[in-house]
Formats: sequence, C-alpha cells, structure tokens
Amino acid sequence: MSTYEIALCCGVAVPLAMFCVLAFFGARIGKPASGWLAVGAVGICLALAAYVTFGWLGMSGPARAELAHNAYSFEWVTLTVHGINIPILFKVKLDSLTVMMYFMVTLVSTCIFVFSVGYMAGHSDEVGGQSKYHRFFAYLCLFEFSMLGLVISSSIFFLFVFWELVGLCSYLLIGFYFDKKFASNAAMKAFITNRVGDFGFLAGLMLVLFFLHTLDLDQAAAAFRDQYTHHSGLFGTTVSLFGWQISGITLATFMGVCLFCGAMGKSAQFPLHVWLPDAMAGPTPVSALIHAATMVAAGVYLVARIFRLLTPDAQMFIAVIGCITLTITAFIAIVQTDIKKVLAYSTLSQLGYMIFGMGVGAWIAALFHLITHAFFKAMLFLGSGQVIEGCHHEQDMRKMGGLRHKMPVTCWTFFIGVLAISGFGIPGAGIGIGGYFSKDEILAVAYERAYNWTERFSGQAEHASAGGDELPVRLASDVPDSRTPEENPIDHEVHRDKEEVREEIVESAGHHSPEKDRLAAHVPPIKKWLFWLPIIIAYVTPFYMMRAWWLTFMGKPRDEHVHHHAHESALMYIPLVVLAIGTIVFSYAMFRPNIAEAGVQATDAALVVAVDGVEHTPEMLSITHEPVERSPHHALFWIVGFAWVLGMGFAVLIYRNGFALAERLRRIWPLSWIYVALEQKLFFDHIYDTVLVGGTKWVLAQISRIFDTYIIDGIPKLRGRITVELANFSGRIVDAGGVDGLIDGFADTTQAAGAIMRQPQTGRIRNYILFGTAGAGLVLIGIIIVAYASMK
Amino acid sequence: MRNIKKTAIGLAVLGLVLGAAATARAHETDPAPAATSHDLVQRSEGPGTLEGVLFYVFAATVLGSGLGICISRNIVRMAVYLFITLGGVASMYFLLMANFIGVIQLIVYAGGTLILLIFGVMLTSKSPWVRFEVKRGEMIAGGIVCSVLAAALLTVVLGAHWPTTEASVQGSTVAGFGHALMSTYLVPFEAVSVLLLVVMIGAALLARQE
Amino acid sequence: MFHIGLNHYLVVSTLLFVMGIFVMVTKRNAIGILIGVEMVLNGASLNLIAFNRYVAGGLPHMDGQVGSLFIIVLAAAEAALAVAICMNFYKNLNTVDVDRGDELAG
Amino acid sequence: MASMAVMVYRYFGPLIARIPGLILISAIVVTGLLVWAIWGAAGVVEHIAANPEVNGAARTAFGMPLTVAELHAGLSARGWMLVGLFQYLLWPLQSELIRDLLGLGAVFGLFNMFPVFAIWWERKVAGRIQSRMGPMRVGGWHGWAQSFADGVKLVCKEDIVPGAADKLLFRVAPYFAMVPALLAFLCLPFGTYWVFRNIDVALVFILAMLGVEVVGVIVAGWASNNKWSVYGAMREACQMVSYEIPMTTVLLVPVMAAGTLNMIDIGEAQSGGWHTWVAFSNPFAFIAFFTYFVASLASCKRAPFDLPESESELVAGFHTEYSGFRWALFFFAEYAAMFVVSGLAVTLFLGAWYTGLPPAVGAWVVGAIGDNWVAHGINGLLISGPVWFIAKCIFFVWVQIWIRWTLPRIRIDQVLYSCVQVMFPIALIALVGQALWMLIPMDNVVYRIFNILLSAIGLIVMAGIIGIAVYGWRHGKRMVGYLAVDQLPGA
Repeated sequence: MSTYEIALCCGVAVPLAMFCVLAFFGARIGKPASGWLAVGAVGICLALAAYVTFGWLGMSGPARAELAHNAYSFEWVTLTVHGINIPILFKVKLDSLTVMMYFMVTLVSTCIFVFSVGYMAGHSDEVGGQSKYHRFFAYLCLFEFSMLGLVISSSIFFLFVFWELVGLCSYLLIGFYFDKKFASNAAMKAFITNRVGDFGFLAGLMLVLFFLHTLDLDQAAAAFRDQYTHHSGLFGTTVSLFGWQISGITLATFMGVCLFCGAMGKSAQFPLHVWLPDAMAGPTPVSALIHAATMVAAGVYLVARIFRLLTPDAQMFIAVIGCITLTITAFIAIVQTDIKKVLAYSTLSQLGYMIFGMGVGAWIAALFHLITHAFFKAMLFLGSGQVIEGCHHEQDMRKMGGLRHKMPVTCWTFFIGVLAISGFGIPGAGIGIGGYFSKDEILAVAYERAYNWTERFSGQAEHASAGGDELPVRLASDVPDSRTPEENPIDHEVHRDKEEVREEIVESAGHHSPEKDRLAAHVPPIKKWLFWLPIIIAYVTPFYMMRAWWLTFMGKPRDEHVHHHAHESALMYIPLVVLAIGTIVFSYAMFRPNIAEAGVQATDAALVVAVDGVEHTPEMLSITHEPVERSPHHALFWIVGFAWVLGMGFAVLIYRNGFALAERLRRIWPLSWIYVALEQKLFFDHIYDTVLVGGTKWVLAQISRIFDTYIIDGIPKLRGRITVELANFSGRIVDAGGVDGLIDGFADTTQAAGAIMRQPQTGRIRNYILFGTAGAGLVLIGIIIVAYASMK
Repeated sequence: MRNIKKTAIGLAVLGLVLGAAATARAHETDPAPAATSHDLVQRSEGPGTLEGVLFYVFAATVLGSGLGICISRNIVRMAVYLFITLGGVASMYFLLMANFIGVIQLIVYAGGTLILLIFGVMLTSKSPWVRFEVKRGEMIAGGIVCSVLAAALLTVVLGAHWPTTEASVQGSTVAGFGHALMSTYLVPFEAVSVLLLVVMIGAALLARQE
Repeated sequence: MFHIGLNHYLVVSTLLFVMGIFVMVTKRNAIGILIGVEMVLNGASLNLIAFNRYVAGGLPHMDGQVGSLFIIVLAAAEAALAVAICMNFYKNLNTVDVDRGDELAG
Repeated sequence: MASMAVMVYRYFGPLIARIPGLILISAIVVTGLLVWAIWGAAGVVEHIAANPEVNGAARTAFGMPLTVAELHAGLSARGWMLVGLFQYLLWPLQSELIRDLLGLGAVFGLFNMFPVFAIWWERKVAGRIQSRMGPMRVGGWHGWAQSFADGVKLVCKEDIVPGAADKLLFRVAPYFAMVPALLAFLCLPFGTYWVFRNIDVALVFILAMLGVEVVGVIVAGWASNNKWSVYGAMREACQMVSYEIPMTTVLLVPVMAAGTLNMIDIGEAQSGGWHTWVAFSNPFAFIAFFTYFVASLASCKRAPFDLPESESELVAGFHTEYSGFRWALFFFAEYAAMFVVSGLAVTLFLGAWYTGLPPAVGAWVVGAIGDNWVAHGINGLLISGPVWFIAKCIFFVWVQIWIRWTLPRIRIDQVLYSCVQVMFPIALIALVGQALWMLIPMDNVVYRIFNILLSAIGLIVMAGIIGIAVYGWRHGKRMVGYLAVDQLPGA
C-alpha cells in the first residue's frame, strides 16, 4: 500500500473513530469540547488530504498511473454467480478525480465543522433535558466517514454501501430536531424518496453483477467494452418479456438508467427532487455540508464513475432529466421567501446543470462545476446560517433587509457567492469566478452537441454505423491510438505522461479522425431545447440569487426587532472567508486541470462520448493570462456572456426597495397564476400526496375493508348461523347434560393433562440434565439403529 | 465400596508417579546441538509395551477416580477424586505427546480450578460434612440413562472406522503450538483472553459482599 | 494387547464423559454438579487430543491441542463464574443444595 | 548366635515392621548416592559426552541410550580403563529400566537427603541469628545427625488420626503434598547431562507441580476437621493461587530471553561466564529476579508469607493435627519445594550449573593439563557441574532461612495486597520491558552498558557475600560471644 492510499484510508478512519468516541462518551465530553474534537478529527482528515493532494500534484502522469496500477486490493468476499467467482475487492480508487473530491470534501467540511461549532453553540438542543450537541457532531463525523469512503471506493459495491451510509447520515441530520414534527417528516420524506432511487441503484448493481461479472469500476468498464466489441455477454443476450424481444443494447440502457436512478434520488433530480427543499429542516451547517456541497453532489460523482457503463440512450435520458430539473427548480426558486429554500432550489438547479452536463457528455465540465459549486454553495449556506443565527432563527426574507451594516463579512462573502453562482466574469478578458467557467463550459459543450456536432464529426456516419462494432474513440480529447479493448486502460496509461496527454488533447481537439466519425453514429446531436432551456436558466439564476442577497442585506430593515438583534461571530465568518478564497482563487488553478487529466482515463467509454468543452490544454483555465478565444465563451459570447449582468440588474430593479414592486407585479393576471403554481412548487407534493400516498392508502383501505367484511365478520356470522340451526334441530336433547358435560370434560382433561405435564417440571436442574441426556441417548440409539439397518 | 475407593487412591498415586516417568521415552528433546530430527525419530519409534502398560495404569486411575466421584457422597472427597482424575488425564496427554496441554492441564485445572472448587466448598458448607442424599429412584434412573448413553456411544466409537495415521514427527510441541496460536488461532486466542478478563470482572462482581 | 490405538483413548474419554453426566445428574450439591461438568469437559478434551494424535497425525497439526487448550481455559473461566454463582446461591438460600432453587417448578 | 538373632528380631522387629518405608528409602538413597558418587567422580559423564567416538550419544546421566559398548569406546579411546570396577558397575546400565530406576532412586535420594540436611542447617542458622549454637549434641560435630535422630523419632511416633477427621483424606493428604515435590525434582536439571527427564516443557511442569502441591495442604487442613486447620488451608489456597500469577509471569522473562521452556537449554544459554547470566542481562531481568524470589517465598509458604502454618495464630495451621511420619512428609515437601524454587531461580536467572568463570578458563585448563580425564574432571569442577548447582541452591535456601528468621510475619490482607497491587504490576512491567529489550541488538551500546553495569553489581554482591562469609567464618566464635555478652537481656 502506498503512503497515499494509507493516508486516504486513515482519513476515512479518523472520523469513524471520532464518531465512536462522540457516540459513546460525547455526553460526558460536554458541549463545546465534543465539537472541537470533531473539528480536530476533520482537521486531521484535511491534513492527510492536503498531503495526498499536493503530493499528487507534484507527480508526473506515469508516476500517478503507476501508483494507481499498484493500488493495494483486499478481497473482502467472493460471490459465486453461475459458478463464476466474483471477488468483491476493497481497493482505494486512486486517480485525480478521487484526490480532488477528497480534498474538496475535507476542506469544505473542515470549514463547516468550525462554523457549526459556533452555530450549535447558540442552539437550545435539549430534548427531555438531554443535550444533543455531541450527537450532532457524532453524526457529522459519521457523515464525513461515509462521504470520504464513497469517494475512495473503487468498487460499485462499496460505493453503494457508503451511498446508503450517507443517506442514513442525511436522514439522521435532517431529523436532528426530531422533537419538531416537520423535521422528522422531512427526514422520513428524504429517506423514503432516496429509497426509491436506491432501489433503482440496487437493480443496476444486480445487472452489473449479473452481466459484467465484476463490481470493480475499471474491470466493469473493461468488461462492458469487451462485451460490446464482441457482441457477447450483455450485448449478446436478448430477453423476451411478454413477447417483446428486448435487445442487449436496450438492457445496457436499462442498466445505465437503473444506476442513474440512484443519482436521481441522491442528488434530487426531477421526479425525486421533492425531498431536498424539505431537507432544509435540518440545521444550516448540515444543509451546507450535506445538502449543498457533498452528498447531493455524490449523485453526479456516481454518474461520473459509471460514465463508461452508459449507452447513448441512457445518456440522453440523463440529459433530459437534468434539463427538466434545472429548469423547474430555478423557476420555483424565484418565488421563495425563505432564504434557505431559495438556496435549496438553487442547489437543485445547479445539480440539474451538473447532471445535464453529464448527459450531454461534458464530463470534465460537470465535475468542475461540482467542485466550484461545492465551494460557493457551502459558502452561501453558511452565510445564510450566519444570518439565521444572527436573526434568532428568522428565515423569512420578508423580515430581513439592511443587514449589511450588522454583518458585513457575511454580506460580502455572500455576495461573492452570488457572483460565483451567477457566473460573473468579463467574457472578453476571461476574468471571472465560479460558474463563469464551470457552468458556461457545460453550456459550451451543450452548444457543441446541439449545433456543431455534425460539423465536428463530419462525414461517414453511415459508414460508421456499418462498422459500428469497432471500438469508437472514448474522448474527444484523447489520443486516437489503436488500443485493444482487452488491455486494461490503467496499464495503458502507464506509458503516457502528462505533457503528452496535453499535447494530444491540444492536437486532437476539434479535428477529424475516423474514430470520431464512427462515434457520430452512436451519439446523435441533442435537441435544440436541451440547449436553450439551460441558457434561459442561466439568466434566471442570477436573478433569484441577486434577489435573495438584496432582500437580505440591502435596502432598509423591514423588521426592527430582527434587525436590532442581528450580529455575527468570528467563529462563524472565518470559514466563510476561507471558502470565499476557495471560491475565487483556489479551485481553477488546481481542480480543472486535474479533473481533465482524470477525465482522460475515467471516460474511456465504449459507447458514449465525453467532450472537453475547452479546446486547449487543461491549465489554460487558470486565472492567469488566458487567451480569449480559448475560453468556452467564444461560441456563447453573446448568448450567456452577459447573463449575470441582465439577471442581477433585473433583480435589483424589481427588489430595490423590498417587496413593493414584486407585490404589484404579482397581481397582474398571467403572472398571478404562474406565481401560485410556482409557490406551490408546481404541485409536486400535492400530486405525490394525492396519487401515490392517497392511492396506496385507498388500495390498502379497500383490501382491509374487504378482509374485514367478508372474512373477519363472515366467519362468526356463519358460525353463529350454524350454531342456531343446530340448536333448533337438536332441541333440548343436547341440552345442559351434553354441553355441560363437554365443558366439564374439557376442564377435567385440561387439569389432568396439566397434572401429568407438570410432573417433569421439577424445577431441578439435575432432572433437566437427566431428561436431556436421555433424549440424547435415545436419538443416538435411533441413529445407530438406522445406520445398521441401512448397512444391512 | 471402601475397597473401590482404596484402589482408586492407590492407582491414582501410582499413576501420578509414573505419569512423570511417562513424560518419558518418546518426546525428550535434546540439549546438545548434536541433536537432529534423525535421532529424535529414531528414539521416538515408541516402546509399545511401556506405553501400553502406562496407558492401562492411567486408564485405571482416571476411571477408578471417576467412579469414586460418582460413588462418594462427601463433596471434598469428590474434589480430591477429581484431582486424581485430572492428573490421570494429564498423564494421558503426556502419552499422547501433548506435553504442553498436559502441563497446562496440571497447572490450570489441578492447580487453579480445582483449588477454586475446594475453596468454594469451604466457603459454602456449614457442617464439615455436607452431603445431600438423592433419592434412590433418581440414582437408578440416572444410572440407567447414563449406561444406555455409554452403551450407545461405545457402539458408535468402536463401530466407526477412524482414518488413523501415526504421528510422523514427534518432538517439542511447544513451538508448533505457539505458531498455531499466533497464526491460525489468533482471533480465538484474543477472544478468549478478552473473555477471561470479562470473567474475572464478572466473578468479582458476582461474589463481592454487599 | 499392549499396542494402544485411538479406540482405547476414545473408550476412556467416553466413560469419563458419561460418568460426568452421571455426577451431574445425581449430585445435589452445586459444586458437585460443577465437578461433573469438569469431568465432561475433560472427556471431551481427551477426545480432541486423541484425535489430534491419531487422526490428524500429531505434529505439525495442532488443531486438537489448541481446541483442548481453549476447553481448559474456558473451563477455568466457567469454574470461576460457577463458584461465584454458588456463593450467591448460598447467600440467598443459605445452602448449596440445587434442589432448593426450584422456583421454576411447574 | 540364635539368641542374638532372637534379640535382634525382638527389639528391631516392631521397628522394622513399622518402618519398611524408611528402610526402602534408605536403600534407594544409598544406591543412588553411590551411583552419583561414581558418576560424579571426575566428571566422567562430561568426559564421555565430549568424546568423539561416542559423539554425543550420551546425553544424560540417566535414562538415555548409553550402552556399555559406548562406555568402553569412550574409556578405552583415552587408553584409560579402570579394569573391572567400572565395567561391572556400568554393566547393568545398558537396560533402560534399570537406568531409570537408578535415576529415580538418585533423585529420590536427593529429595530425601536435602530436607534432612536443610532442617539441621535451618536450626543452626536460626541459632546463629538468635546468638545460640543450635543443635550441638547428636552425632558429634555440631549435631550433624540431629535430623536423622528426629526422623527416627518421627517414624517411631504413633500415627494419630483424630476421631472427627475424614480419615481417608487425612491419611492421603501428606502424599498429595509430597509427590508433586518429588515429581518436580524429576525435571530439575543439575547439569547439562544431569537431568532425569529432559522434557520440552520442564519449566511449566515444575511450576505445575509447585501449584499442585497446594492440594495436599488444603485437603489436609480440611480433613483434620479443625477450624484452625481450615483457616490455614484457606489461607494457603488463596495465597498460592494468587502468588502463582506474578511468579509465572516473571518466569516468562528468562523464557523469552532463552526462547525455550526447556530448562537445559535455558541453562546452556548462560554458559558464557557470569556476565551472560540472565539476571544481569538487563534491568528488567534484574527486577524480575528479585520479584521471582519474593514470590517463591510465598509459594513455598516461607516467612514472611508463612500464614498457613503460622504458629502463633493458628496452631501450626494446616498440620495442627498431624504427627509422626505424615507430619514429616509435609516438611519433606516444604523443604523440597524450597530447593526446587531455589533451583528455578538458579537455573533461570543465575547461570544454572555454571560457575561464574568464563569458559576460557576451562579451555586453558585443558590446554595446560592435556586432554585427558583429569583435565575434564577439573574442567567440570571448575566450570560446571551438579556440585555448583546444588551449592547455589543451598545458598538460596540459606537466604530463605535467613529471611524467615529475620522478618516478622505479615497479615493476610497485606499478603494479598502485596501480590495483586505490588508484585503483579512489577512482574508485568518486567515482562513488557524484557519484550522491548529484546528488540535491542546484542551489540548495541545501551545493551552493553547495562549488561556491564549489572554484571558489575552482581560481581560486587557475590564478592561481598563471600567476603562476609569468610569474615564470619574466621571471627565466628568471637562474634557469638560478643553478641551473647551485649545483646542478651540482663547483660
């Protein structure tokens, strides 16, 4: 085991240990101390993560590949399916993506832990006179453990295990104030909704296990590619279902969709997105850590990991889901008045962007957006938590306003967050933060897929479809070499060095090559609206974020009481500053290039394409001297380049003095209806309540009613009638004598039986031993007799 | 009755004395470096007769003292007979080339457990001779059941065909024992050690005076 | 006559085992029952050792011996607890006659 | 003649009828000691073992294959034949059974002779410490035959069994106390080639025997049906069971150092002069040695741990009711146990049967005199041999006696406290420390420094003791007189 793996595993183990400590002794450790213990634990994680990350940054491509290749693998258990032994390996997934995610998670969570020490300090967390303070940090530690485990696990199985664990932590933490009804309801809602998704995930897991005969991600991908090439295994089978012949490719699509269902539940995509807004019932640090930065992003991470198991249809499905999610949630976010709700819906929208990016093949861009979003969204949430804490748990923006004097640091870090999420940047100069790079890159890829696709892959599509079983290129930014599918992509990587990769990326981006032509056959251009809806939302996002910020901090205080009490504490705004720095500077220089470098190998897909949205070497997205024409905006210059200006400006126009103008707009006819619809969250909860819950209730009610009427009641009625008939028939013959005799007989029999039965029950242990021995002896004798009889 | 007891005692003492001598023959280890596995083997082709004689002596010891336990009514005497039984079994271990186990049996069982038992007797007996008579019926029933069980077991034991193989190498069992304990049986070993701790605490808790 | 095989030891251990059961059954003294248990355990572990010698083939197979080592250790533990329990029994009922502890009698 | 026979029969008949055991014992003793005398003479066993023709066939003095042919080869190879005597003496030794019986007899003889000596020795030491002379009459020189006289007396005494006692157990108990001590002797090595049974678990076996010995005491105390005896027995039980723990733990230190449970190997590991003795090898072993010694005091119930037989509180404790031969058996067991624990201390900590002299001296002797039996004899006497082992053991027995007559007895709660809360932690520390110490390579500076330091201390202590002894020997009478004059009451 290399020191990096050891460091990663230790980083996973430390929070678990701390969880045990807090779970068992937390109550004794006491209120502030346990919090600081947790901070210490996660600080250790951060140190380890920093060690790994910077060591990793210092390494050359071959060294990384070598390390990943020699990763220590521990066979946990071996399943046997159809006589094939399938070892479930525990192995640290060691590539740039893991390292980056790990670092991001630890960094963000360190900030949030520190923040929550301050946040929980002011909370009355007594339930029945027993403090839940240590429990909170214990849960946080548990979550830290499971999230890091999720990041480093290289087998889908362990991925699933940690997946469930983070779900559990989310449940526990949402329902942290379980003494409040809405909190426990929200927790249950989140859990059940996730169950739906995880069921799909489990089904996908089964399919992978059944068809690909492995659970390790790389091996699964290799097997997938192999079976695709040879039309064997998964692609060879055709399932007949009610007479339909389901071909192998459809099965593969189904598998991908099933796996994606997990992501759908965890990162709250369209049908299952309802739990996330309610999840805001939990403490704000939890919302920041789990429901904005890390756990919900795990869905995107999962899609990134299973990217190589997707088919074009599955990818399209993902894209559509993401697009729908980001659209509707962004619109809903406009009308929310609860500051945390606004953030929740913006989170949903951004997650939609990521999933959408995955769908259109913007692998690198989506993960990059994940990282940046983690930073600024965590910061935003912490800011809101600061506000809420400062305003004595007042979450309603209608009561806020003018807080900038009271909490300046919060105000401006929040503003940085707003800028980041709305993609602030000067397109010409290529200066910007956050979404300016990541989100716009996704959009750029979408643009490529929508418009330039056929141009990029000009020509022989039909010829490609003829030779479709040949191996397509895996990545628009990859070296087009002739590799055999059997060989492990990892040891292929060994020979490649970082510079080479960059050069190849540069020279092969956007040019023609036969592989790409064939690829065009598999991956059609996406629909136009799939491109335009995100563009519109790119205008909506700055609007509602600016709205939230303005209503909270700018303008005149609308509620003297709240405004009077508002304050901010250093313990809570220092993490904000750290995250702000992370948002502005930190992410691009480091994360983008490394993710790209990971993408080279992690998107080695047989069927789908991953497009590098930026046609140049990875490190050119760093803040420093960036050639204009290289930025993702050269195509979208006028399309989204100035979205942030319009959106934010419009928001300021409308909300510059409170809700007055908004109120008036709301009364205008079409807007009023839309407003109602949006305020009711597009009636999703109602629909689910009526259709699903109500339907289930109705069915159960019917069943139980039938059972009651015809069985529970029926039997006594029947018996009663029979009895009456018999009584009438036999008259007084079977009268007192018979009945009484029967009863007495019962009684006597029972008594006699009891008298007999209680003889052995001497209550003396010796006699019990005696009986036991006798029984054993008899059994033995029986066996002997049988044995001899059979011998004869 | 009395004769049986006397024989039991006599056999026991004799057995203990010869038990030491039975750490004999086969498995002595060599101090001198000249010792090779060769002359270990050469010496270990066992003196059948002596082993046979000793076996019968020890069997007599064990069974005689066991009979003594069954018969005697005095608890301390039972403990003493048990002591002899343990000694005889330990000697059988020596015959079976399980020196270490034999010695452990002596030091733990005879030296520890048994003393614990007698201790318990001394602490829990009011009159010097504690004897609770059992009903004849129970005696007879127990005798019948046990003899039936014995008959059945013996039928099985003597009827079965065990795949016996003679021990190939005989030498010091301690090293192999340590390896086995530290490699194959590490987890049970640790578990047992934890269990001992638990038992220590538990016993102290149970027996303490309020 | 003088060549000792597996069966000899098995017979001895069987008889020891059965005697132990007999003692357990016919002694009313708690310690007496404990003694019976010890006899049973000894019979079992003698069995193990004999099989280790004759079936597993002695060295380097240690399974039987390790097993009986665990038996001895656990027997020690069990005896310690049992004596403690006897003392409690004595404390409560002022006797060690197990037949007096028959609250379970049906 | 006939009348003399009749008289002999009449007077000695009852005696003989009562003490067949004594006669048997003395016969065995005489034979064994004779054999030992011959074999020990000039280290003939070492000579034969060191002899190329025999090439190591002779492992131990008793019980191992050593045919007359080999002996002839060994002796004649040196051109050295005590024609007749040796052959005829050695002839029966080709039968293993006879060899075993002789060995058993010899060990049994030592087992019997040692207490006889030690009791006399204790009485003399006690006398010295209390500034008296001790037994002076029987047998002339310093009453050396006192113990024999006591033995005869005890044997002749009536064997009383109290009416209320559990007769069987009362009779049997002394044997339970004595037999284990004897068995412990069987595995106790007196020299590289001088062990009756050299088994691989000798150490644990001896410990087990020391532990089993208790059963006899307890049964005795119980069977005499006497409150004091029962108290003594219970004290013995808890004391023994608790003191076995630190004792065994501490004995693991030399076992770890030597890496074996075989006493011979442990002894051989210390053959390189006094600075290779385990006790001086490192500080933890040094601590361990003293811990073991205290624990051994407790385990053979010597003062200050002699609660089971404390005369002043419980009249002689567990052997209150005993008298005569059975009582003597208890004492045989006790003194034998003293010897055994001292033997363990010597074998495991203080360079078993080796004198402190480094082996170079022996080599020099052989070089000087030439490679013949004389040289080997001298070599054996100088470097190693049963003589030295027994001498060391007697020294430690003397220390035990010294302690007994110096220190007051402690209370039972103090006994248990000192076991559980003082000695057991120390033992554990010593064990762990030894385990850690073994990580240091032998040629490490730290190792060397501690080794030199401790062996220097050991040397000084030994020299001091010897010096004091010599001084006392030369000024003995005057000291006694001086003490008698000044210290006695009324002076």
